[in-house]
Amino acid sequence: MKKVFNNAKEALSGLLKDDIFIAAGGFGLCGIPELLLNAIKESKVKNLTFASNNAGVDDFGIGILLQTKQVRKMISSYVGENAEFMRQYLSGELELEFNPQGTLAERMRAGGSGIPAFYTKTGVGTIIADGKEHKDFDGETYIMEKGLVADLSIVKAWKADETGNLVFRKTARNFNPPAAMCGKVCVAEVEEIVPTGSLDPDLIHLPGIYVHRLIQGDHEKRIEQRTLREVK
Amino acid sequence: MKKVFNNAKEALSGLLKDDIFIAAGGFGLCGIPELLLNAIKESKVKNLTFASNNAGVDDFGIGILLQTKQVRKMISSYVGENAEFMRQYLSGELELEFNPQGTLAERMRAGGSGIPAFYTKTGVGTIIADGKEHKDFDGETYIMEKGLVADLSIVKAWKADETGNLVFRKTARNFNPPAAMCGKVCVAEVEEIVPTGSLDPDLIHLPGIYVHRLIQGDHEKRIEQRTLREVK
Amino acid sequence: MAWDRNQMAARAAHELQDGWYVNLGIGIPTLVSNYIPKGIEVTLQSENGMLGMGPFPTEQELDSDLINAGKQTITELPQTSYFDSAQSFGMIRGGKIAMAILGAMEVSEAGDLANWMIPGKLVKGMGGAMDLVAGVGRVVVVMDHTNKHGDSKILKECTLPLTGKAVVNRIITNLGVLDVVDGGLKIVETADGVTKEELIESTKAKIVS
Amino acid sequence: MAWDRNQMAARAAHELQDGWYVNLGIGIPTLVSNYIPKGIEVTLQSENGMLGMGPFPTEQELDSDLINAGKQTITELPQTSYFDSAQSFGMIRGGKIAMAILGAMEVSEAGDLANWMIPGKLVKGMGGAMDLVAGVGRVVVVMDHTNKHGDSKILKECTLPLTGKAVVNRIITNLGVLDVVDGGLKIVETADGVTKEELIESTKAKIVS
Repeated sequence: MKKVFNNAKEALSGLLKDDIFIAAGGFGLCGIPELLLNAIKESKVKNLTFASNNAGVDDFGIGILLQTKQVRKMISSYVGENAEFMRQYLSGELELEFNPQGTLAERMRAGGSGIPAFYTKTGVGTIIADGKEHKDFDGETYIMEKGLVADLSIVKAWKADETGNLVFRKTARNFNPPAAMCGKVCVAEVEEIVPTGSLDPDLIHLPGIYVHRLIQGDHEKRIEQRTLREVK
Repeated sequence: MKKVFNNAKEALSGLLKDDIFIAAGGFGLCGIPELLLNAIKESKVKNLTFASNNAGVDDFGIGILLQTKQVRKMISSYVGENAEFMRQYLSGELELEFNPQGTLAERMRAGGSGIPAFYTKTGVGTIIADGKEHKDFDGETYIMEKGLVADLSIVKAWKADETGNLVFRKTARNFNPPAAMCGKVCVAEVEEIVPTGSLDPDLIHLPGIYVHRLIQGDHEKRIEQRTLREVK
Repeated sequence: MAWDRNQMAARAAHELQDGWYVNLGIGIPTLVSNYIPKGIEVTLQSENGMLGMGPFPTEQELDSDLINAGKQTITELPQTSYFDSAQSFGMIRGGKIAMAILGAMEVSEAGDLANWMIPGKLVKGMGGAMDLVAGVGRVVVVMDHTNKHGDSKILKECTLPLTGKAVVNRIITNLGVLDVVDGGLKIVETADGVTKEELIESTKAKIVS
Repeated sequence: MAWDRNQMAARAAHELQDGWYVNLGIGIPTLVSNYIPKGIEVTLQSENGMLGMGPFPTEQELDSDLINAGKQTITELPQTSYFDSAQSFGMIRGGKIAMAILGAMEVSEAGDLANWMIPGKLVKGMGGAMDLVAGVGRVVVVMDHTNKHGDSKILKECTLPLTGKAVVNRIITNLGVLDVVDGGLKIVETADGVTKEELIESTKAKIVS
C-alpha cells in the first residue's frame, strides 16, 4: 500500500468534489498545507466548506481559494487578516461559523476519536452558546459541542517516513494533528520523506494510521508578521 | 519554583491524606510509578481510591497497597493478575468500578482538559451503559462518560528536565500522560533528570505544566510475562 | 474434519487487506499474524499504545518498556510508533483501525458479542474489548463453534453479559465462516470436511440464505 | 497623573507568582513580560502550541515555523515545549494555566468581559479568548479606564457581545486596580496621583467597600 505520491495533484486525485468538507491544518500562515491548497485551487472544485483556524491572507493559504470563490463556508476562530474574506462575508457570498479556537481544535480531535460531542465551559453566556445544549456538572454550566468529521483533511508536516508517520517542527504543529485525525481521508505534505525506520518510534508526533497519502515538496513558508528584536 | 525533590517520600509530603483519589499511570507492570507507590505504602494513608488501568500483582504495583488494605476503591479496566485484589473484592472489602480501557484513558484526558463529560459508543448495550445518559447522534446511540479529576496523579517517565518536561520510552508511555493531566497535583518519577535545555522542545511528550513535583530513582521495571521467540 | 486452531487463524488471515491497521486479540487471533498472505502489508496495533507490533524478542532484545496489550514482551519494527493510551483508543473509537480479530464466549445472530465475563465467576475486566468492538471498522470473531459441553456458542441471543451489541461482522469457527446479515447469519463457507448441514445443525441461531 | 501603558504593564507584572504558567494577550499585556519581578520565574504560553515563549528573534534567529498566538515571529527558551492546538487548549480549559492577562473593550461589575466584537463593525473572530477566560485560573484585564470618548469601559452591564460571563477577577487600568467581588467592584489601589474619588467618578459600575 503505497502512500507516497509524486505531487499534490496526484495525491488529491479522486478525493476532490464540489461541496465537500475539508479540514486544514495550520495557524496563521504557519504550518499550512500550501501545496495541497494550490492543487485544490487548480482543481476548480467549488462550494467547499473549510474547518481551519484562519483563512490565510489574500494571496496565500486558504485566501487563494477565496479569490477564486471556491469556498462556501468557513469554520474558523479568527479571520482578521483576509480582506477578500471580509468582502465576501459582508456581501453574503460566504458563510462563516465562528468557533472558539480551543473548541475548534477539540471538535477536530473529538471527531477523529469517535467522540460525537463533548461539554466545555468555553462560550457559556456568549452568543456562541446560542442554540447549544446546556448542562450542569458539579454546579457549573457547560455547553455541548460536536465532533467534526471531514471528508478530507489536508495537513503540513516537517518530515514523514514512507508509512506516513509524521514529525512536525516547532509551532508549525498547531492544528495539523487534530485536523489530520478528523478526516475520513488525510493527505499530508512534508518537507522531507525519509526512509521508513529512520524516525525514532518514540518521537513520532502523528502515527501513519492517520495519514493516507503523502507528498514531499518545496514550501514557501511565508512569514505573516516578521517581528525582530533590536540587537544592542 | 523547584520541582525536583530528593526522594518519593519528600515529593509526596503534604499531598497524602486518607480518602483521596489518586490517578496512576502504567499498563500492567510497565511504566508504573513504583517508587511513589512504595512511598504511599510507607505513609500508611488509607481509604484510597485509585484510577489505574490495572491493579498490579500481589507484590508489585498497586498490589502492594492492597496487601496493606490501603485501597478502598479501584477504577480499572482489567484486574486479572492480582489474587489479593480478587479476594478483597469478592469479600466486599474493596469496591471496583470497571471502565472500558479507552473510556478510562479518555476520562482522564477529559478531566485534565476541562471536559466534564463526553459521548462514546463504547459500552452501549452492555452493563457499562446502565444508569448512564444515552443520546443519539446521526442515528447512532452513544453514552455519556464523565471526566475524571484526581486529587493526586502519580506517573513514571523515562527522562525529565528540571522544569518537569517528560519523555517516555516505548509502551511505558501508556496511561502516564492522561493520568498526569487529570491530577490537581502531579508527581512524576523518572529514571533520569537532565538539565533544562537538554531535551529537544519538539520531542517532549508531556509538557512540564502538568508536572508539579519530580524525583529521579532506580526502577525495578519488573516484567510480567517474559515471552521470548526461539532463535533458530 | 473441521479446522484446527492454526487453520482457523490461517482462514482469518484472509480477511486482511493490504495497508490495513489491525488489532488482534489474545488466543487464536494472535496466531493470525503467522499467516499474513504474501504481498499484504498489515500493521498491528497494540492498544496500550503502539502501531507496528513485531515478534516476541530474543533474550538480547528483551525490554521491560516494550509489551503488548496481553502484557507479553514484544519487539518493534521500522514503521513502529508509540503513543499514549488516550490517543490509542482515540484511533480505535475513531474507526482508524480497519479490523479487530477477537475471541468470543458467545455470539448472537444479531452480532452481539459476549467475551468478557461469566456471572458468578472471577471477573477480570473488559480491558480494551468494548472499545474495540464499538470502534473498529470490522469485527471478526474467531472461536470454537461449540463449548466444552458441545453446545453452540452461536446463539439466538447471548446469555452472558455483552461486550458489544450488534458489533460482529463475521464469525470464523472450526466448522466454517458465517456473516451477520439482516435477519440472521449467512454461511460464507464451511471448513474442510464439514457439510453445510453439519454447520447448520451445530448452530443455535437463525441461518438465512 | 495616572499610569501610562508601561506602568500598567509593570503593575500587572506584580500579579505574577513564582512557578506560574501564564498567557499574555496582545497589546499592553504583551508588555508585562518586560516587568517580571526578579526572583519570579514564569513560563509564558502561546496558545497555538508552545510553553516557554522567548523574546522576538534576531535576523539570524528568524524562523517561519516559530510564531506566537499573535502570529509574530518569536524564539524558544531552554524549557520550551511544543504541542498541538488541541493539547494547548486542553491545558487552558483544564485550568493548568494559572493566569491570563488580557485587554478588554468592556468589563461589567459582575466580571463579564467583552473584547472580541463590535456589532456592525468588522468581526475578526474570538481566537482563543473565550477558551482562555473560561479556563484559566485567574483572569486579569489590563485596559484604559475609559474609551476615546471618555466613557467608562467598566460598566454595570456590558453593551457588547460577551467573551465570557463572570470571568474577570481583577481589572488594572490607567486609574487603578479593581477586584470583582460579591455585589460589585472593590478598589484595590489607585494609580499615582489618582484619588479614590476620581476613580469612582470615572467608573460606571457599583463600587463596594
